Amino acid sequence: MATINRSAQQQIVTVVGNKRVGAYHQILLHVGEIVKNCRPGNFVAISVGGESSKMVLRRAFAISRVSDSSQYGGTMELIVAPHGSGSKWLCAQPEGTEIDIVAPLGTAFGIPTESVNALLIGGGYGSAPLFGLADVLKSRGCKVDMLLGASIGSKIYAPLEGKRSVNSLKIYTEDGSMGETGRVTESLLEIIENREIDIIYSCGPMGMLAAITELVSDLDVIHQCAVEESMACGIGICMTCVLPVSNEDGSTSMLRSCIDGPVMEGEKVRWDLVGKIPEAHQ
Amino acid sequence: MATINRSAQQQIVTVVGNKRVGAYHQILLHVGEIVKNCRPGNFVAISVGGESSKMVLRRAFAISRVSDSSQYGGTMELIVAPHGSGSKWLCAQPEGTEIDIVAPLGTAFGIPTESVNALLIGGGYGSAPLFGLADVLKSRGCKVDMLLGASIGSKIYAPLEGKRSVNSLKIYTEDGSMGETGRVTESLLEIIENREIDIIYSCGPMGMLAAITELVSDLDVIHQCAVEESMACGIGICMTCVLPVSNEDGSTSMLRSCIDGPVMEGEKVRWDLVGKIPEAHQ
Amino acid sequence: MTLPVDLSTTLGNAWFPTPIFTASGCASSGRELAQFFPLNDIGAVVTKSVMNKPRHGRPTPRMAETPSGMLNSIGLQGPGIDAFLAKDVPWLLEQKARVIVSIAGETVEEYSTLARKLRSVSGISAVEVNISCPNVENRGMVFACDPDASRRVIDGVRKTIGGDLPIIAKLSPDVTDLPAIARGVVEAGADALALINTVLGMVINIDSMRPHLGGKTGGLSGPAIRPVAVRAIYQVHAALPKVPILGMGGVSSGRDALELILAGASGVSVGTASFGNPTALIKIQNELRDLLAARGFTTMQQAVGFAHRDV
Amino acid sequence: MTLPVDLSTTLGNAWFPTPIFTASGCASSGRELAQFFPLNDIGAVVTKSVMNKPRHGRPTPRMAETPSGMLNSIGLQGPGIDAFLAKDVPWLLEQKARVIVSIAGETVEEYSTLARKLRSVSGISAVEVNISCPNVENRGMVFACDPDASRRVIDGVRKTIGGDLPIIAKLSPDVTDLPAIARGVVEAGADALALINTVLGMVINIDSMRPHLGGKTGGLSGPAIRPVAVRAIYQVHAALPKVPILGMGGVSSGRDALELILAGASGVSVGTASFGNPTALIKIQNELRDLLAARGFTTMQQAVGFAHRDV
Ligand SMILES: Cc1cc2nc3c(=O)[nH]c(=O)nc-3n(C[C@H](O)[C@H](O)[C@H](O)COP(=O)(O)OP(=O)(O)OC[C@H]3O[C@@H](n4cnc5c(N)ncnc54)[C@H](O)[C@@H]3O)c2cc1C
Ligand SMILES: Cc1cc2nc3c(=O)[nH]c(=O)nc-3n(C[C@H](O)[C@H](O)[C@H](O)COP(=O)(O)OP(=O)(O)OC[C@H]3O[C@@H](n4cnc5c(N)ncnc54)[C@H](O)[C@@H]3O)c2cc1C
Ligand SMILES: Cc1cc2nc3c(=O)[nH]c(=O)nc-3n(C[C@H](O)[C@H](O)[C@H](O)COP(=O)(O)O)c2cc1C
Ligand SMILES: Cc1cc2nc3c(=O)[nH]c(=O)nc-3n(C[C@H](O)[C@H](O)[C@H](O)COP(=O)(O)O)c2cc1C
Ligand code: FES
Ligand code: FES
Repeated sequence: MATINRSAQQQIVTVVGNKRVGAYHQILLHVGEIVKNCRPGNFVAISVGGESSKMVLRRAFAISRVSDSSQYGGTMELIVAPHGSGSKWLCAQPEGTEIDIVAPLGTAFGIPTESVNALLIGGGYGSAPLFGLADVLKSRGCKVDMLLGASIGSKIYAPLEGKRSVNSLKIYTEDGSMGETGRVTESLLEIIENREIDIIYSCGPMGMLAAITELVSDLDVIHQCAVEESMACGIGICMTCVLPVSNEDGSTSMLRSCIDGPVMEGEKVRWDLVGKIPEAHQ
Repeated sequence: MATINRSAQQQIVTVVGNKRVGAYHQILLHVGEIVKNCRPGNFVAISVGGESSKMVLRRAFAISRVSDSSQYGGTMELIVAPHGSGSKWLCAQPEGTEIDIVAPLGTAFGIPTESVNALLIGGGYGSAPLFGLADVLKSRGCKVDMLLGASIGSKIYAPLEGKRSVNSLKIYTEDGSMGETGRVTESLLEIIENREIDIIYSCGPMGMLAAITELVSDLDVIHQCAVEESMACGIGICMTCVLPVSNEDGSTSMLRSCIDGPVMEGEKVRWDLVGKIPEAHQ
Repeated sequence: MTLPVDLSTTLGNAWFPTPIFTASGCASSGRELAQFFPLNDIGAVVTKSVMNKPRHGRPTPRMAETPSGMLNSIGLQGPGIDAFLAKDVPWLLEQKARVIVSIAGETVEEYSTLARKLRSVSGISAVEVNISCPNVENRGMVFACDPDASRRVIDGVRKTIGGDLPIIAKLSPDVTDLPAIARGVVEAGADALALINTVLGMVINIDSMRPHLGGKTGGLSGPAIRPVAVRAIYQVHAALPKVPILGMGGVSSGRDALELILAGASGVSVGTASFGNPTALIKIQNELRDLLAARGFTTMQQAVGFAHRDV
Repeated sequence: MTLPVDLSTTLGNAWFPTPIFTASGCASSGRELAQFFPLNDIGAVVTKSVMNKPRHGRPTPRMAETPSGMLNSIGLQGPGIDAFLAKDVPWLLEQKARVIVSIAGETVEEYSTLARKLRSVSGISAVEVNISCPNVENRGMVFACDPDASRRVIDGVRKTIGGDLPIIAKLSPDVTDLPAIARGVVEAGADALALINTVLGMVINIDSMRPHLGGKTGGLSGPAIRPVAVRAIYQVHAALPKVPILGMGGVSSGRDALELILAGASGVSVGTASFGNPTALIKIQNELRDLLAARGFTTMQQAVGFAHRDV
């Protein structure tokens, strides 16, 4: 834990872009030096509602991409779904607004030291951090394939520039309005076999992460997933965001997904116990 | 009471101007038809803080002036002092913001049917409704003199255009930074005598209103004042804004300053009992 | 307008076309709100708690805004029951409003006196007995905080008023064991319960460095206390599933009203929200209708206590 | 930096350089906040309530945001006292933080066991006894809601721990007569009181139409409950003016801390505000210093209970 959040900083930053992309808002923040410490998988916690807000908690968003070369200096991109009052507020902020962020937070995706075959699976806005991850993997010589899924086409986030680092991209929607009809798990096993996948990185709804874990449980493939639990603090002090995770000795611990996650080993998460208390089920 | 608030309306209106004037903000609202029913002395109650606001109550502001001829159609002007969180929020709203108002509310200054000599006394932003009142009085053939007071010069609100309807304007500040050093009550009795004042209209801090009432108590001059009590609803349903007011029979009633006011007869207000319970003092 | 959902509800033998009522003390006697909507459009007007004699109430300042809420210390200012029955009730009935009269007293005897004066008035739907008042016969301890005193108040009112007019006992959340108090007043004859009155609070003015309110302490209301109201309603509905509850506390949208209904409320009073928005009741009523319809309810009653259902 | 105001305070025989502390359960064991400021800069770290055995706590969801507040139902997840004393306390002392250990139990006996284990640990400033826990020996009734059970817990801790370490009894506001509970625990040996723990609340999810929290009910915290905290502190300080109070409940600015101090708090714990702002404690401490100076106080102690002064 000593290394987690070591470089987290609280800072007032400026919104320098806010663009609708399908069902989401692509929000660009001028964050300066912070970008140096952001790794794919890390997230940012944002104060919402302004000074007279009745919302007392920060909102967590995956860092979709950071850049240090643009006209603005260090910038951070977020892909935000207008869900409840806080995310809607964020999506309504025009360029120039100052917002209070804490970043980077949480664990990052592990990057293999050798060049391997990686499969990146994103659900909804869960694809956001995967394009940055793809860049890193490609620069390490990995082959990167990507599967994206969502209920409807407007919830697929797949920016043109993002596709550069990806060898192949396959899209699934449940209503068939974009790509193939169905879910990302549809032909997952074949894809893993055909493309000789060594490692899977996934990010999306908990149900998707659980389904992937289940499917690959018998295979010799690593699965790192970025989980999403309701968070009050994002920095490890409230214990609201816990998930049941297996220990070496077979026992289960309730780990904080904000500092022991969001990136976790899929097979270690006790998906069957999410929302339950381990004792009663051991 | 049947006639009070008869024409009050709740409406979403647009901020079409927001300009700093000394210590205040002059805020212009496009309100449309409402202007027809606004009389000098009436006030407006405004929702503050936006959708995710922790402020649950409206804020009351005197209607400084309404106009039906400008480029915007019906507009309403307010003079707002950035005091606490709600008024600061209002002062920070740029042109184009939509705000939720209820207006016109409360009693208005009584307008004499004959032409008389009127003295208008304003303290701080209390001068705001007096210029509109001066216009009306002048159009009825009254002679209008005005005294304005404040702690410092930047808290004197006296717009150039406003002075048109005023025969004379005398300014007092406590620190002497503008006009004469002192308070509006300084030479009040002489002024009343010299100018043969028939009626006084006052608006400002409660202490000023009480002091004027006290000074003129033995004179044969009418004194109408616009009081300012802390208000939760502004429309007569909460009973928080009460003031002790004498009845014909000598007893005292706690009247709601939002619907039995803000304009009241100065000599009827039991200034000595403000903040106390009548029973204990009768 | 067609009603896709039957919003009607009952409290004891009183029927109301919709479950959205004013909250006592937050609508004065009704006249002031009638400026903004017809009082007949909502379920009922619950009038400001009236005492036997006219009363000046507490000194000002009487209110302080707090985060997502407010404190009030009005101290039951009012004209007294006689003037109230002579002037306000007839006017409300003329508007075809359903009227619930709220009464308050300083002694068990005063409540009975008020009940006696109400007995003969026709056209009233129910009486709400506000027992969150200091009992002058017991060191000013609030009736609603004392299981025995609350019982005796309701017992007195029941005996005086006879069997017809529904009695709604309004309870305070500032107690260790709310279901026990609720059980006591129901045994004493209450037909329904009103939950919750304000939560005791205080604000200190950091400039004068003294309590801000003239009455020092005040009652906290508004969205800040909604979780407390939901808990209270849920707890009492679980303990006394057959006793109808008039829920209140921080309701300012249809979503909030639905939350209280799911917890067990058969009716919902709206208080502080009207201060911020004079047409809040109408907005809440319309939003509630849509939310119920979207969830497939055909009557409001189906949703009452729905959060308690078995898996 | 020069201190224009002496911020130091005491609770029993424990001294603290400033009155701003973390709140139990809102700073984990301290490590996570140390990333944002040196723990030595604040008055004390109050650790998360620890029980005798390791514990998983309640199922998720464990929180719901509410207007100007939040509900939590963590259920005292923790490593157990042995692991806590072996790993967390030494680390905190290494940081030169003042440490107040919060303990919680399900039986009177468990509290005494915890006290025995604490007795031998050196370097701790005080023990906070969180009695807002269900008593398994009495149908799960919360200790702090039962005058007799609260007394017995504190009595057991006092007898076991001996006379040196100050005992701070942390009370729940969910009671009819808070000063009575306070008096009881002080008589039983508490040197100071912590006021207030969270207020019992509930949120119903209007989509699932069931209680939102895994544990159904939860504790309400944040600015929404500040008026309740101020009232509780004021009431108890009036009843027991000599007993120091560690105040808490919705403090998120120096203004709020000052409000609690004027009401009677000698120290102020900051909980929920740290979730929204990891450096809240430092901000509050700086603002408090400026506000005290602006009011002419030369020591923080002069302001404690100042709102109670005679006219
Ligand atoms: C590590 C992480 C990364 C995320 N990345 C993204 C992203 O890239 N894009 C995106 O659109 N959303 C993302 N989310 C989800 C996002 O945090 C929620 O949609 C948001 O917090 C909802 O806030 P609200 O005010 O709109 O909704 P409300 O329902 O009003 O929120 C109420 C409270 O619950 C919490 N909450 C509600 N839903 C969630 C949730 N799913 N996760 C965590 N807290 C929640 C909020 O923080 C808030 O405290 C991420 C969540 C986590 C934990
Ligand atoms: C009839 C009337 C006319 C007014 N006209 C003007 C005007 O023209 N220009 C101007 O700048 N101000 C005017 N005021 C005062 C203005 O209402 C307050 O300054 C404002 O409400 C303070 O709100 P806040 O959020 O800034 O302060 P806060 O102190 O945060 O307000 C807290 C609460 O107290 C109430 N409150 C606090 N001070 C007052 C007050 N003085 N009067 C009424 N309620 C108060 C607020 O409504 C709010 O509910 C008028 C007040 C009244 C009653
Ligand atoms: C200004 C004010 C006055 C009130 N007066 C009364 C009253 O006279 N009788 C009563 O039973 N409740 C009274 N209440 C309590 C409300 O009826 C209601 O129970 C409480 O405010 C919670 O609802 P809300 O959050 O919607 O306001 C009053 C509340 C306020 C804010
Ligand atoms: C997430 C969370 C966990 C808490 N855990 C504890 C705890 O373990 N022991 C305890 O005595 N109080 C606990 N509390 C209560 C706080 O210490 C504090 O009394 C309360 O939250 C009010 O302060 P606040 O409004 O500043 O948060 C917890 C509060 C929260 C929000
Ligand atoms: S969100 Fe607070 S510990 Fe994870
Ligand atoms: S402000 Fe509510 S009655 Fe006057």
